[in-house]
Amino acid sequence: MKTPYSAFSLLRGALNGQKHWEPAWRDPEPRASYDVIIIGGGGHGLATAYYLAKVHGIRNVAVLEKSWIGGGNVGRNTTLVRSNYRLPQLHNFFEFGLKLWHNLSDDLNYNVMFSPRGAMFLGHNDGDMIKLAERGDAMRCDGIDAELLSPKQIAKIEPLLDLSRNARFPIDGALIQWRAGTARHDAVAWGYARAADALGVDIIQKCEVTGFVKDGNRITGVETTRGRILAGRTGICVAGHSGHVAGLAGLRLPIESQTLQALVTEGVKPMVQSVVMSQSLHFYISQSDKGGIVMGGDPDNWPSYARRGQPTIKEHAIAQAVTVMPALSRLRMLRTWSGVTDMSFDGAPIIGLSPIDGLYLNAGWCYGGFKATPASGWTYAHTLATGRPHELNAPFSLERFMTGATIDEAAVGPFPNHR
Amino acid sequence: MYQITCPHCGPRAQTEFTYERTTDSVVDPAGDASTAMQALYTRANPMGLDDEIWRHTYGCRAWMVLTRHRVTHEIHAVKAIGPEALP
Amino acid sequence: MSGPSRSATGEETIPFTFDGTTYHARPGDTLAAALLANGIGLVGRSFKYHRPRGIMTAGIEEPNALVTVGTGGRAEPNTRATDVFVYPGMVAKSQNRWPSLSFDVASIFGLAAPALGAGFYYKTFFGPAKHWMRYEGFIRRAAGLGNAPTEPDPDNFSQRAGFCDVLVVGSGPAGLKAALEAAEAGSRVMLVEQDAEPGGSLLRDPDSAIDPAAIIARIKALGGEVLLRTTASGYWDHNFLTLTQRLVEPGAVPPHGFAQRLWHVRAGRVVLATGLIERPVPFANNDHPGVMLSQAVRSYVRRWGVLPGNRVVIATNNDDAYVTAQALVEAGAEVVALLDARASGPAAPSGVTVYHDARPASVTGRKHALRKVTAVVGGSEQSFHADLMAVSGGFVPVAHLHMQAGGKLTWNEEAQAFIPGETPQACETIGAGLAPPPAPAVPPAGKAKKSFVDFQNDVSLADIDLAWQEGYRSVEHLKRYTTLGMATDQGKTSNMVALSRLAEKQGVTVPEAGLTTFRPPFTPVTMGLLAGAGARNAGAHVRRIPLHALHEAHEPIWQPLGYWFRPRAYPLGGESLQQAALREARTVRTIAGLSDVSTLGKFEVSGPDAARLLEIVCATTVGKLAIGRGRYTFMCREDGFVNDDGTVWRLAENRYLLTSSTGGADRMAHLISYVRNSLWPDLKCSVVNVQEHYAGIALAGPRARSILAALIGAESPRHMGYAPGTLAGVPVHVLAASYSGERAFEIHVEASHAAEVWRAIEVSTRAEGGAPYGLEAMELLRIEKGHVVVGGEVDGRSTPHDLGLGGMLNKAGGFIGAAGLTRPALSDPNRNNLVGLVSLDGPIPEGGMLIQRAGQSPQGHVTAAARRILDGGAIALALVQGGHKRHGEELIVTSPTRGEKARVRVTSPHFYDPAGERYRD
Amino acid sequence: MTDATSIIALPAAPLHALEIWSNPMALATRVQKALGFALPAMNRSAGNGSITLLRFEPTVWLAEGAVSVLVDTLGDDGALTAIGGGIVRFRIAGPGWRELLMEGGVFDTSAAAFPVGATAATVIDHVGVRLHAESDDACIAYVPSSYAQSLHHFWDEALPLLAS
Repeated sequence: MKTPYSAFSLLRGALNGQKHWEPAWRDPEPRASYDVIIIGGGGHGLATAYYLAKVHGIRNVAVLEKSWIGGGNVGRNTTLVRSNYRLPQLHNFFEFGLKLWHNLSDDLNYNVMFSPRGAMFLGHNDGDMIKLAERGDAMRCDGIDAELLSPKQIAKIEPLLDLSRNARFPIDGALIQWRAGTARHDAVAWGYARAADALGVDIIQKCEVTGFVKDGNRITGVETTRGRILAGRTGICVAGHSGHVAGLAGLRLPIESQTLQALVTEGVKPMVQSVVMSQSLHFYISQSDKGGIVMGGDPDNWPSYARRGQPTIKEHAIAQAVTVMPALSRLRMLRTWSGVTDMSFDGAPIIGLSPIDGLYLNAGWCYGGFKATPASGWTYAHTLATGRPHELNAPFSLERFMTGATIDEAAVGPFPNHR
Repeated sequence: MYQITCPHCGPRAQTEFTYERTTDSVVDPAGDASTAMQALYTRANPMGLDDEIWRHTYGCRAWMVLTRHRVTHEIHAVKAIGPEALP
Repeated sequence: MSGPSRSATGEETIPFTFDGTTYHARPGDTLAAALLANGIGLVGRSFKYHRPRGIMTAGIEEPNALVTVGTGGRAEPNTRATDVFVYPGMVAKSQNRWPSLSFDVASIFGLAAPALGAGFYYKTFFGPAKHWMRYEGFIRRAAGLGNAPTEPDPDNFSQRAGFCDVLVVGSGPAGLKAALEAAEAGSRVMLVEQDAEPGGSLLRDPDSAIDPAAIIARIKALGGEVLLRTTASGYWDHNFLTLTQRLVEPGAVPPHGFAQRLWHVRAGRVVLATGLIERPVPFANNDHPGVMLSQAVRSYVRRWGVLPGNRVVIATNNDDAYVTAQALVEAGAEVVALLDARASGPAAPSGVTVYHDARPASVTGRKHALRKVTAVVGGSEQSFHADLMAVSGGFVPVAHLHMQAGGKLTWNEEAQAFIPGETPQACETIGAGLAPPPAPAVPPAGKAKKSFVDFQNDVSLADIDLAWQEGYRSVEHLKRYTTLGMATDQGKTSNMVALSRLAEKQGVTVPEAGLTTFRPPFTPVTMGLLAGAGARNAGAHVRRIPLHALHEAHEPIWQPLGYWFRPRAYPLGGESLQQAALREARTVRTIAGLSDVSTLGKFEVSGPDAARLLEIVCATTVGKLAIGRGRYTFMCREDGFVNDDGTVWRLAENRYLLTSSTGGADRMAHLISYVRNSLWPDLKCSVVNVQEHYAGIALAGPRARSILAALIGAESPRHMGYAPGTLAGVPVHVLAASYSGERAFEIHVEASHAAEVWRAIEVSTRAEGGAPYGLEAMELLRIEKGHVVVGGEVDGRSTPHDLGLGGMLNKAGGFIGAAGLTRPALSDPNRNNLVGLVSLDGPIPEGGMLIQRAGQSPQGHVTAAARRILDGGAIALALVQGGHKRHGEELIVTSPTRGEKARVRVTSPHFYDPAGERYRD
Repeated sequence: MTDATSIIALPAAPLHALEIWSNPMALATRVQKALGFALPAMNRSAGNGSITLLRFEPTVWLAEGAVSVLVDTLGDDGALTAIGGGIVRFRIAGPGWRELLMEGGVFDTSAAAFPVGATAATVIDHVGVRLHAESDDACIAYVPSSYAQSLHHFWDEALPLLAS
């Protein structure tokens, strides 16, 4: 058993130069076969492995990661955690996740620094305020916290917002979810990895899947850069690279990968308390524990896997943030990076069976995957363990696009670049 | 920020252009429904070359097909589409 | 032991303040040079342990000397003292210390250092999230360095395009030569230099054969652009680079109102002459003020005439530091010892004792001034009294832009450095960056816990060892677990030192370990600069309607609609918005009113195939229209859901006018162009966007017909009829369309002549007792009539059948969305259908949820709430599951967020004149 | 600097979109006969005293001035549509017009890339504009009316930055 993390064990370490800590996860050689293979060592893949072992007792599991765990979107998002979606299938799914977030550090014995400091959508006109009230009412009717704020209440939480009436986008009010907030993204990947490894899951890095082993219409394993590995069930869980990996199995998904840019400023003393977003503008701002303002906006709306953004797209997001929070003007952007987002054709994820036996899908997270990590892991584990979707991910089937039961939160239809 | 060589205007900055869709996702309004839905809702989304419809929206407003690499962002070919135009 | 001082004589003429005390600097001094010249060694506090920090470098790689420069809305926190040139009245303040720089309470963290190794916070602070929030509040107050200003920024920031054949980055010897050659060859050249002076290394090691100022003048004479105080901060696709130019120094007042300029440059080819950054040396307390990089010490001595110390110990693993020893001696300082880790080296400069196989082990000091250096010389310890250390652990080629461009690196074993290799873009690296001097790896002496690698984030050699021990072994894991290289210097002086520790301790060769990803910007960039002109309007200009000034005279309440602003109501004598809207609506129901509808989407479609095109874009028939007739129509997306609606009119044999919603206008313009040019390029037709060519004036009400007839001197067209005419001497199109439910006409007129037409209509309407009406009244009218609106009932998730428009669908199909509509879920009886709601008690909250019983999940929501205009009583439109079959049913509308509720009965959405007698002929 | 760079809004003038959808060669010769000059090539302009044609699109010319002469030469191959109401023309004159038009832009308005007589459509400060290099010291900008005031302000504010 690994040495549990605790303040006491840290003090003990102060005396022995922290020599007693074991590696957080092993570095095993891949075995010939497993009950379940999960392709993708990001947040969702590692969470799925953890819940397979913990909830379903299935421990003969391998997580195959092509480079280093936590290197994909879980390592490069803007750390927002919330469940304030308008449509019930989405807000019920993310709310289930939010409840898991509230206890995740203790569950994993790894402090993921989940900080429920509130996430608010600003409204800039009557139309926005009606939409925010509608979203809030839909949430409250399904037992999820949501509260409308007046400009005065907003000023107490975020005094640096431009609340003047002659602002280009005046702030008429906001909808806040107090139980939402942020978390330390790397810690989520590492926490799930350490806990899954402790339950016997093999986490295999530097192991890229290059093809599938097929027997008729059944997937029986994968070809990798470290040899062939067989499996009873194989779960794709590679977010931005879903199109590519599913393509190796001959599947064409309703997904196009786009670049999502984010940035962080140099660290400053506390100036932003909660997470600030907007109903009609496209930016989101929060402040990390090291004092950097973390922000992002719309994705670059054309397909790319390059993890390299177009600068004026980022500049447009910054213009919106500086307009709404002028105090940002003289801070400096320290670093900007990009992730590859798997944009689904209605904006909702795809978690469930694929048309090929033994192969399962978890993809289509657009730019909202981080907040879904626990819920995605839990429901995907259920699907992989039982062969049937959990009630929470049943609506997010691949078939919905052909039946027409799409779940379109942004209500703009199939093309991610029209969003 | 790509430089896209518009068939009519020559090399221009990407902010003048808009991406529409891939050529294999064009839906023929008069075609049969299942072919249309396959075109609308399935993508190859390759980590390589693909043919994409773009428009020089803020330039000559014309449409074109780019053969573009989704990792290197190299644009291998540009083909004008649209009504017959005087040179 | 007097500490730093000015060595060369000269005039200190520029007054500035640091932490409230006034000092003087010389022209050309950086803040760092001026502080050193005035004997100031302590400048800040580190991030985690709040250890005292001095000035370590002379350039942009500075990790320690971070100050806030400027006041009010211009104050720039975290400014490197080495990257700001002093100007009269400059105000600089130290950061991250309380109560003062010399006595900082938070420095007690240092005492707990043994328990606070890398990643300690992942191992503790458990318990409910609320507990973590309490610890987090404390951590956040201790973290962060400077403070953001709280006043708005008074300055503007410029962004402009730049184009050149050759972009040269760096004006050192190699850059100057490359730029001159290109200019003389007739190329269009841009030369970019981040310093205030050209010359780069020449400013430290002058070469009589190269006169930077003369070369710069020659380049400019040949038409070249030379930008000083400008950093090439980002390298993007297709040789596109972003350059950040300081027009004035941080905090200074710009004469033309612009503090900085962002260049968006497309370069034919790029030449990177970005030189080298010197590596620090790890030993115990190597972060102590008074420990500086060797070339930095040389710069202060030779460029600014400043002696950072008088008794100097030099520690090196390469020959370059010998030149620093020479410079120090020439400036009158005493080089107490030159510690060379190598077995042998060049001849010792006169008066300097060189020790070989000698490595620094630790330093100590008193009151933040360096006092003693302890070294390991050939295995035995030796100490030296000194007030300055000049260290050199080798050199790192500046390969950031090369890597951002997608370049590769090759490993130079002799220099223990990565050298820029090939690159996929038209870009090459030249000069010192390709040939760093040899500098062997040297195992550090001294306690690992106190030997710092990342000076700003307090990451020590021990932290790197711990990360490896705990399994965080890829360089990306190492960086994120220890926060190495995540400070404002982004690892410029720490990344290579950390890699050599991995090689030394874990047997991982440096090229095998590799580097973390190089990301823009090269050095941090002001957010206001990236926002540019958009900092004041979020990059979204207000769009003015043609009659804006005329409406302004009526002092309306304005309402944003997308980026347009339209009159919402024209209150009279202190009326509230609702009172004004009700009066205006009643006036339209009883007499007549006029309203501005200019922002509607409008397209003039002409040619033999015009109708064919329209029957692809619209989901209803169009071709059946006779000349002079029009009809209501709507448009679907390819997935079958309704996304817009409008009217279409046949103006002539082959000319139609299509109107669509304001909100969907840009989207419709794009879709129609896609259908005409990309889908059906052979169609014989022209589509011209005339949204802004025509202003639109709606005249509605029982007397509208007679008012219009008098104005145009002809019979007004019948309902859904079109007629050209002349009004107030101006040619107009008259469309007999009703949105309000009254007989109504839309008069479309060329925008530049709209004012006289509006005035004529207004005079006639007022004469009958009518008045202008705004959007709010229009809402009351159209809701009572049951007309859907894009963005309300047309919510992007409803089918034509849901909205009661199924009957109008073109049976022949072939329209956009026809295929999508065949999917089964789109004809599921339990879909959300459009219904009317009549309140059984108070007002109905717009956006409220429809439930049967309390505590139930919603079965629909209210899309628009209003009241009966003449009779009173709250009504609403709503989308309800299976709504078409639930007329008569009683439901509850609840809005928990607003604490409002209402009992309602489901009805048809058409409350007023369902059969349309008011406008039938 | 003798005369500073200035931005002046010109009064409204008749502007039409001339579009050809079939038989482009035949229609081009008919138009040439009617006007006395050939339809200009892509991103070029041509004109006589009473009418100027500016080509920004492959199948559409912006016609400035009296277009009546063209009405009956189009037949069934093209159409004229009035669009003047939606456009405000600015004359940007003075030595700095090329530099000013690069502010907030992405198009190269240097003399080499945008010679006299050339036309180009691009985006400046998020607004789609069309440019016509009238002479070495003046350029006409065709700006959508709804953005005219905002863009005029944007250019005014940037004037002090021009290299003096």
